[in-house]
Amino acid sequence: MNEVVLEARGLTKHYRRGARAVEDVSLVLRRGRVTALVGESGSGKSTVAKLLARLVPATSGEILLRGEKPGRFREYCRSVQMIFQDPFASLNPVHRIRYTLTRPLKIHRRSETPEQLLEAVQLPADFLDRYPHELSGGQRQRVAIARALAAQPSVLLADEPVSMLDVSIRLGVLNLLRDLKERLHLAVLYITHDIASARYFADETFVMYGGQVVEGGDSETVTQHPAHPYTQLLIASAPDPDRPATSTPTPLGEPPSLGSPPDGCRFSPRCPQATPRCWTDAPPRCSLGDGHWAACWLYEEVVA
Amino acid sequence: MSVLEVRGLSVDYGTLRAVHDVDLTLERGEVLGLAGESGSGKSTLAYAMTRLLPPPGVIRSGTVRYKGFDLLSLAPEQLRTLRWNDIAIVFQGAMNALNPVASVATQLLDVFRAHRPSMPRAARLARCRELLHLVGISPDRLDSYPHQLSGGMRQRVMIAMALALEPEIVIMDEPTTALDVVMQRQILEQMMELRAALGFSVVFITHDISLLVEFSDRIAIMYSGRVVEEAPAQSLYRAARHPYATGLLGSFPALRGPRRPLRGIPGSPPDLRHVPSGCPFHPRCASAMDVCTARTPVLAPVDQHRSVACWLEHENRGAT
Amino acid sequence: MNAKTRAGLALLGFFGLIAVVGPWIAPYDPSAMGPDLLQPPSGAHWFGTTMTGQDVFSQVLVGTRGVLVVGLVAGVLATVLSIVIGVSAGFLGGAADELLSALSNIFLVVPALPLIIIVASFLPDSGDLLIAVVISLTAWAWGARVLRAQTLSLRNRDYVLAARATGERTWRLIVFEVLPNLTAVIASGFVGTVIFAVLLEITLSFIGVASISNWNWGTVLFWAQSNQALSQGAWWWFVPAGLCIAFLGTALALVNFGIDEYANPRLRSAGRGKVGFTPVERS
Amino acid sequence: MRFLLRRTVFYLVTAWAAITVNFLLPRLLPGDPVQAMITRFQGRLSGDAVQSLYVLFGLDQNTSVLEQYLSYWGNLLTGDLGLSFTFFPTPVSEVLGQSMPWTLGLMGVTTVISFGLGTVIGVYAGWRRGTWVDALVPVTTFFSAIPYFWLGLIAIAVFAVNWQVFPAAGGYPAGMEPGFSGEFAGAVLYHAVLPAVTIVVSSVAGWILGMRNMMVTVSAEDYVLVAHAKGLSQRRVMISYAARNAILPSVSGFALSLGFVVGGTLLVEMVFSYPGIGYVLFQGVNAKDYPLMQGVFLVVTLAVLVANLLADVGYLLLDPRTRREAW
Amino acid sequence: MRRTTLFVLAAVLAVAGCAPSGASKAGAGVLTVGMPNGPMTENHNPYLPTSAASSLGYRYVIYEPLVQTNPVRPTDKGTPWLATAWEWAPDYRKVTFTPRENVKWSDGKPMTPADVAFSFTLLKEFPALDVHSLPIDTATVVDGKVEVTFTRAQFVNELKVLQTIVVPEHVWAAVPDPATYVNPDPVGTGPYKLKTFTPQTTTVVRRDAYWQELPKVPEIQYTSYNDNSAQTTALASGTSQWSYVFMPNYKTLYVDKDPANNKLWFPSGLGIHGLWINHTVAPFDNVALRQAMNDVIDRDAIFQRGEAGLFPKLESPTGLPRPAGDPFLAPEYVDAKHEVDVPKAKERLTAAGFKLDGGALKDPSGKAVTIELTNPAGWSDYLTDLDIIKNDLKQIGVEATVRTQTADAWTTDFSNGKFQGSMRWTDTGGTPDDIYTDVMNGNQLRPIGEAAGGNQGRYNNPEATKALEAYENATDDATRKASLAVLQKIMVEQVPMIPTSAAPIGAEYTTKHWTGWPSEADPYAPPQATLPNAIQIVMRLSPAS
Repeated sequence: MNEVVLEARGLTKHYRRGARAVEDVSLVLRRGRVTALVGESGSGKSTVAKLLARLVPATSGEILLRGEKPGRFREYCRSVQMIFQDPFASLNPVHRIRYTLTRPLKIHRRSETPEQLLEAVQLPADFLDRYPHELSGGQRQRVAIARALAAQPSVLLADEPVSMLDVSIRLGVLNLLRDLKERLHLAVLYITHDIASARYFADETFVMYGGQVVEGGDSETVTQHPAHPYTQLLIASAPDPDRPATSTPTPLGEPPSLGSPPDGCRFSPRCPQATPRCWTDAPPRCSLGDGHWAACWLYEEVVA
Repeated sequence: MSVLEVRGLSVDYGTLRAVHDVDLTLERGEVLGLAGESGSGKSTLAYAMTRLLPPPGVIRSGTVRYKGFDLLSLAPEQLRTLRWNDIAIVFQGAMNALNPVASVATQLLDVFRAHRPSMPRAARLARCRELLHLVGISPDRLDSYPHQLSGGMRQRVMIAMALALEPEIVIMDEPTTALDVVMQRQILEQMMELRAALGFSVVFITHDISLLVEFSDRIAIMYSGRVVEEAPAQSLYRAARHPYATGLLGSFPALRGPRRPLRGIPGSPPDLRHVPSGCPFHPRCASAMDVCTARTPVLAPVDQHRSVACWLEHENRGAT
Repeated sequence: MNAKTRAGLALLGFFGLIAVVGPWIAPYDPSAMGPDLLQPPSGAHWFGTTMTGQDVFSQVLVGTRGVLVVGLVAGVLATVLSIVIGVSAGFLGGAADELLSALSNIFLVVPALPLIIIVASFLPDSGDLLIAVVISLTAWAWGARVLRAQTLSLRNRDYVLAARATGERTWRLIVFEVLPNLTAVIASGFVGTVIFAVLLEITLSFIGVASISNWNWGTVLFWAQSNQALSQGAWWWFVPAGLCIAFLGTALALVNFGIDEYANPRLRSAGRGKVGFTPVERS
Repeated sequence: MRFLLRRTVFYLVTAWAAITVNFLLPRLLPGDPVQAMITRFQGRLSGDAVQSLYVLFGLDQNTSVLEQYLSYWGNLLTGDLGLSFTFFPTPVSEVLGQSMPWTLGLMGVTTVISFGLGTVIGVYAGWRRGTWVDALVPVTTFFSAIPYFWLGLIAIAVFAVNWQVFPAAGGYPAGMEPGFSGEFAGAVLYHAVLPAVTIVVSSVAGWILGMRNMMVTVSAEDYVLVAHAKGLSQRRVMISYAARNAILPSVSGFALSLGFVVGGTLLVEMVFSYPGIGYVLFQGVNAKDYPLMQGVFLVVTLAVLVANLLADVGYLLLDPRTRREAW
Repeated sequence: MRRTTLFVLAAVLAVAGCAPSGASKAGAGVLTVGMPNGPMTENHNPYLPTSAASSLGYRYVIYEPLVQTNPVRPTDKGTPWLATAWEWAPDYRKVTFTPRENVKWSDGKPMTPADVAFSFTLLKEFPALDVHSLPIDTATVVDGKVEVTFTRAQFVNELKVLQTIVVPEHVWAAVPDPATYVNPDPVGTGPYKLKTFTPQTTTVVRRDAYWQELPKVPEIQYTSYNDNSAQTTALASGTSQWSYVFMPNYKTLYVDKDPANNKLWFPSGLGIHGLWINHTVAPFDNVALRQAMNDVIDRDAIFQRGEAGLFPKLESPTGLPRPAGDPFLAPEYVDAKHEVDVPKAKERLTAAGFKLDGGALKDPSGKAVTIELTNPAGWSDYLTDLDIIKNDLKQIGVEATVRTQTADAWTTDFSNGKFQGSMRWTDTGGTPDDIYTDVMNGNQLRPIGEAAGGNQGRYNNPEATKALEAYENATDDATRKASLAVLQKIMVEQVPMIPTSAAPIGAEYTTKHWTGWPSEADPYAPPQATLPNAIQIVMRLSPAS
C-alpha cells in the first residue's frame, strides 16, 4: 500500500447561514495515487477541497498530514497545493505569468526557476512574460498546475481541473497530471462531476451526495458495479452514445437543499428503492469487499 | 422537407469573421445537432439565424429561408411576429435567461400578450399552468421568482416558455451545461418526448458530442466558424470522416465497456484573431498535407447523407 | 480611448499647464490694485478688472494652481483613506469589517459641509493644503463603501484563493492580488473625488471658509459676489472663473467616462441601431 | 429576521454615533454664542452686554461636557431640543418646524423630478446608444460640473434681473401671509420655479449617466435577449426587462439622495434666500447656536438614516432576490 | 460686506435680483421697512436682542423710551417722550423722571409712574434683559416721580439710561421668566400695534389713540430679507422703502435706479473703526513705529475703496468722528487733520533707531519688521482695508501679510490677544468714553490667552486708565474736559490704535412715497429704523404729494 500523506477524519462544514455543506467526510490520500471525488454541483465536493487546502476552516473533524496535526499554514501549504476549476479565474489578470510562478518559489524558498516550472507543464519559456488573457484555457490551466508544483507539494488537490476546458484539450491536461503524479510521486485528489473521467484517471473513486460520501472504492469497481442507488443513477444518466434506445426514463427529483437536508439518508427522497427506514435513519457504511463500500441500507445485511 | 434553410451565412463580430459561409438545412421534425468547441461559431450561427446576435455582431451575407421568407430581409416588425411564434429558443444558463425581477407567470404571460393579444386572460393563465405541468413543474410555481427555483426548474420553465406558442423550430443553445448529468438527462428526455408529441424541429447546440450522438438525428460539426462535417448521428459516431470529428469523438472517456485508449486532439482551438491559413484545423491535424496549409477545403457531399470539408475526402473522391 | 476621453485629457492637460505656468504668464500681479476700476474686458485686461482695479485674467490664471493642487491632494488623500478602510474592511471581514463599515457609515451620515466649516474654523491657517486635508476627511467614506463592496466580491475570487493557497501573507493578498484589480474602481473614485474636492473647495472659498488670501477660482467668485458683481453688471468678474470650473469638471467627468468604459467593456462597444435585431450589412 | 435585526442594530449604532458627533461638533467650535453675538452686533452691543447674554442663554453655569451630554440625551428622548440662541427663546423644534416644509417641499420635489427625468432620459440614452439622446450625456455632465451657486446666481441674473420673469429670492412674496389659499400656493410655486429648475439642471446628469450605463450593461444580459427572442415589443423589452432591472442601483441611490435633501440645501437656500433649514443651519453656525445646530444635525442625520432604511425597503420591494434574505 | 448685515456670512449669498413686487402693497399708505436678517420666529419681547421685534425694529413703534436722544448729536438735549422731565444728581448716581400723564397702554389702561419704576426694577432683577448692564440700585416712585439710583456714576451711560423703554407692570409682573417670554400680544404705549406676523414679514397698524398726534403712516410692514443682496434689490426696486444695508457700490446698485428719490444718509455716531495693534508684540510696542504707521495709512483710500464711500473717513487724529465728536474735542485738536506723510514717518523711524534697508524696515535690534493682518474671511470691506493698509505700510518698509480666518476663530483670537493687527470697530455711545475705554482702559487688561471684553490690543497705560476713571466719575464739566483732553493726547501721541473710519448710523430710504426723513440738512434723528428714534421719524413722515 502506498504511503498515506493526507487524511481527513469526519470533516464537517456548516456555513453561518445554516447550510450543511459537508457532513462527516473521511478520506485518505496516498502517494502516487489519484483519488477521485465525484458528485453533482452542490454536493459539497469543492468545499471538501477547500477544507483540505485549509482555505476554509472546518466546523469539526480533523486533517492529518503524514499522520500529524498540521502546523502553520505556510508549512502546510508547502505540502498540499490546490488547482482550481476555472483557469480564467484562478490567474490574476494583472500579473504576468512570471510573477505568478515566481511568488510561490520565493515563498517556499525553492531554487527552481520559473522556466523549469513551465517546462514541467510542457509550456515554452517565453510564456513567462505573457499575461493570462494572452493564453488559451488549457495553457492557463497548465500555468496553474506549474504554480501548484512550485512548492514541491506531496499532495495536489485538483478541483474540477478540466471542466472549464474545451473537450479536445481536456485529455492533455489530465494526462499531464497523471505524468506528474508518476514522476513526482504525488497524491492527487481529483474532483469531478464526470464519473467517466474518474474511471479513466483515478485509482480510487468516492461519490458524494448532499455533502456526504455515499460510496467509495476502486474506480473500475465503482463505475462498473455501482452499489449505491445514487451512483447507479449517476452512471445511468451519463451521456452514452451506445446506450440502448429503450432505457428506462430517469426519475424526476431535485438534489437536496443543504439548508435543511432530509433526515436519514439524504438521497431517500429521490431513491427508487427507498424504504421507510431510509427516511428516518442515516445509513451506515457497508463494506462490499475489496475496499468497496456504500452508505446504504440496502447493504445492511452484508455488513451484518 | 426542410423548415429552415441557411445558405452562405457569414457573420462578423467586429472585424473578426465568426461564421464563415455556412449552409445548413433543418428538416421538419428532426433534431439537428450543432457541435463544436468554444469559438467554433455554433452559438453565433444560431443567433445570427434569428438576428438576435448582440452588437457588434453583423451579418455579412447569406439567406435564412423559413416558410418562403428570408429572415435576414424581414423588417423588424415582421420578424418580431415570427419570433417565438415560429422559432423559439432555449438559452444556455437559465439563471440569466429569466428576468430576475419578474415572476414566472409574468414572463410566460408576456409571450401571449405579444403574440395572442385577443386571448382572454383566463385562457392565458390556464395555458401557463398547462405548460408548467407539461414540463413537470407544479403550476403553483407560477408566482415564483427565478431565484426561488433550482437550476433544473428554471431550465424547465424556459422550455415551457419556448413551447408556449407551439413553434415550428426550437433552438436549444447548450440547454444543460449548467446542470449536472442527472438533471441533464431528465430535461433532454423530456424535451424529446415533447418533440415527439408536438412535432417541432430542434437545433441542438452543445460541445458534448456524446450527448448529441444520443439525442440528435443529424450532426453538424463546426470548427473555426465553418461546418467541417455533417452526417446522421449514428454514422458520424461509428465512422467520422473529418480528422477533427474523429478527434472529438476520441476525447470522451467511455463509461461502459472496455477502457479504450483516449486520443484527444493536440494543440488548442484556434483563436479567431489568428485563424491559420488554409484549413483552420491543419495545425492540429495529424493527417495534414501541404494543400491544407494553402487552401481551405469546402463542405461537399461525400455520400448521400454526409458532407465533409477536408482535402483527404476530396482526394479520396477524386481517386474513385 | 475614444474621442470623449481624449477631449477630457486634453482639457485636463491644458489646465495642468496653466496651473504650472499660470503665475509666470499672468500679465499682472493678481492682488495689485490698478487705476482701472471695474472695467469690462479690453486689450489690456482680457477678462476686465475688479472694483479695486485688479486684473481678473491674472486672478484666474494664478488661481488655477490652487484649484488643481487642492483637487489632487484631496483626491489622493481621500482615495488612500478609502482604500485603506474600504479594502481592509472588505477583505478582513468579521469584526474589523463591522467596525470599519460603521466608521464609514457614520462619516456618510454626518453632514459634510457643516463638518468642514467646523474643522476649518479650528485650523490656525486655512490654506490650500489644509483645506484639501479637510475635504479628504469628508470625501473618503463613499469610496470606502464602494471599495468594500468590490473587495467583498474579489476576496473569494479564485486567484486570491489560489494566491492564499500558495502561502501568500494577507497583506500581500490585499496589496498585490486584490488592489491591482480594483485599479479602475479606484481611478474612477479618485477622479470623482477630485471633481467633488474642486467643487467643494470653490464653494468653501466662495462662502469664505477657505482662506481668501490664496487665489483660486473660488476666491475670485467670492470677491465678485461680495461686491455684487452681477448686480453691478460686471459679468466679466463672475463668468470666467465659473466657466473654468465647469470645463475642469467636465474634463474630469470625460476622463471618468473613459475609465468606466475600460472597466465595463459593455459600455465600450460602439453598438448602434436597434438592439435585438442584428444588422444585415451585405457587402 | 437575522437581516432585519442586523439592520436595526446598524441603524441604532449609527444613529447613536452620529448624534454623539453632532453633540460634540458645535462644542468643538472656537468661540461661543455670546462672543458671536457681540461680533454680529459690531459695536452696537457693548462689552457690558456679555454678562447679560451669558445669563440669558444659561451659559453662566459651569457644567461639564459629560453632564451636558447626559442632559442632552435626556432632553432628546423627551423630544425637547432646547431653546435656540439665535431666536431666543424660541424652541429649536419650532424653528425647525417653520423651515422644514420649505426645504422638503423644494428639495424633495426637485429631487423626485430630477430622478424621474434623469431616469427616463437615461433609459432612452442607454437603449438608443449612439443616437442624439446619447449626446445629451456630455451636455448634462457639463451642467453638473458647474458649481451650484454659480449656476443659481447666473440664473438669477438672467431670469430675475435681466428679464424679470421669475422672482430672485424668497419662498413667497414679502408681505404675503402664508395660508392655504390658491393665491399663496401659486406664489409659492412661482417662487420655486427658478431654484427648482437650477437644482434639476445641475443634478440630473448623475441620474442620466447612472441609468444609461446600467441600461447598456443590462441590455447585454441574456434575459433581455430572451425578451427580444420572444418577439415582445421594443417598448415592453425596454421597460419591463431592461429598465426594470437597470433601475435597481438608481433606486437605492435615489433613496439615499432623499436623505441628503435635508442636508444638501445650504447653497440653494443661500443663493435663493429660501427660508428653509439650510439657511437656519447657516444662521446657527454663525451664531454658535448649539441647540439649533444640534437640532438641524439631528434632523439631517435622521433623514439620512431614514433614507437608508427606505433604500433597504425599496430594494426589498423592487428586487425579489433580496426578499428571501430579509424574511 | 459685513457688519451692517447682522449675519456676516450672509455676504455669501447672492446676487441681486428683483422680486417683482407681488403682494407688497408699497405706496398704498403702507411704509415698508426691510432688514437683511433672515427668517424670524415669532418673538415680540422688546428686551431680547434676539427677538424679531428687536431685529426688525418694530419694538420701537410699539414700545417707547422715556427720553429720545440723538446719537448723531449726542450733546443735544434729549426730547421728552414718556418722561416730560428728568434730572440727574451731580454725581450722576441718581436720576429723577417725571412720567408723562395721559398716556394709555394699547389695552386701554393708563401708564403710571409705577410702570416706569417697574421697568427699571425688571432690568435689575433680570440681568439677562439688561443688555447695557446698567448698575441699577433702586427704582422708586416718589410723589408721582420716579427716582432711579445707581451704584456707579452714569454720566457716560446717560443716553442708555434715558432710552430705557417702559413696559406695563400689569402684564409683565405676571410673567414668570421675562427672559424667555415671547410676548405674544405686545402691549405698549407707542402709536402702533401688532397686526400680523410671518417669518418673513411683520405688520403693525396705527392705533386709534395716542398720547400725541397720531402719525400719518397707517401701517408699517417690516420685512426680513435673507441677505444684503436681496435687501439691496428690494431697495433698488422700491419694494423696501427704508432699510440699512451695506452696499459695495451704492450709486450703481441703488441711487441710480431712481436718483430723484433713492437717498441715503450715513451720519457718524460716536463709534469708530480702525486698525487695532497688539501692543504685546514687538516692535509694535514702540510708539515711533505706531506713529509712522498711522502717518502712512491712507484714510481716503479706505473710505473710497474699502468702505464704498459709506463709512466716513476719520480725519481727526483723536479718533473722534465729526461732527458728532465736535463738542468733545480738546482745543488743541479742533483743527487737527490727519494727512498721509511718508517722509515724516520715515524721519520718526530713523530717529527711533529703525533702519530702512533696501526697502525693508529693520527694527533697532536689526530684525525686519513684519506684521500679519487678520480678519474674518467674509468681511470684504475690512479685507479691502487691510489690502490698502498693506500697500501703505510697504512705503515704510513694513512687510504686511493679510490672513483670513473664520469669524469665530478671529473673534476668539482677537479677544485672547492672539493677533498682530486687525481691523475692528470700537464700542459706540453717547460720549467718547465708549471709544476710549474700548481702546485703552487698563482695567480691561487681560493676559494673552484670556478673553478680554475691551482693550484687546493690551494697551497698558495707567495714565489713560486714570483719565477714564476721572471722566466717568467726574461731577463737574471742568474735570471731564481735562480728563478728556488727556485721553485725546494719548490717542494722538501714543496711537494705541489707528482709527480709520467713523462708524456711521446710516440708512437708505426713498422719498417716493413718504417725505420728512432725517438728513444732513435736518439731522433730527439717526435714520435707522431699529433705533428708539424710529418713532420720531415715523411721526415726521407725510405722504409725498
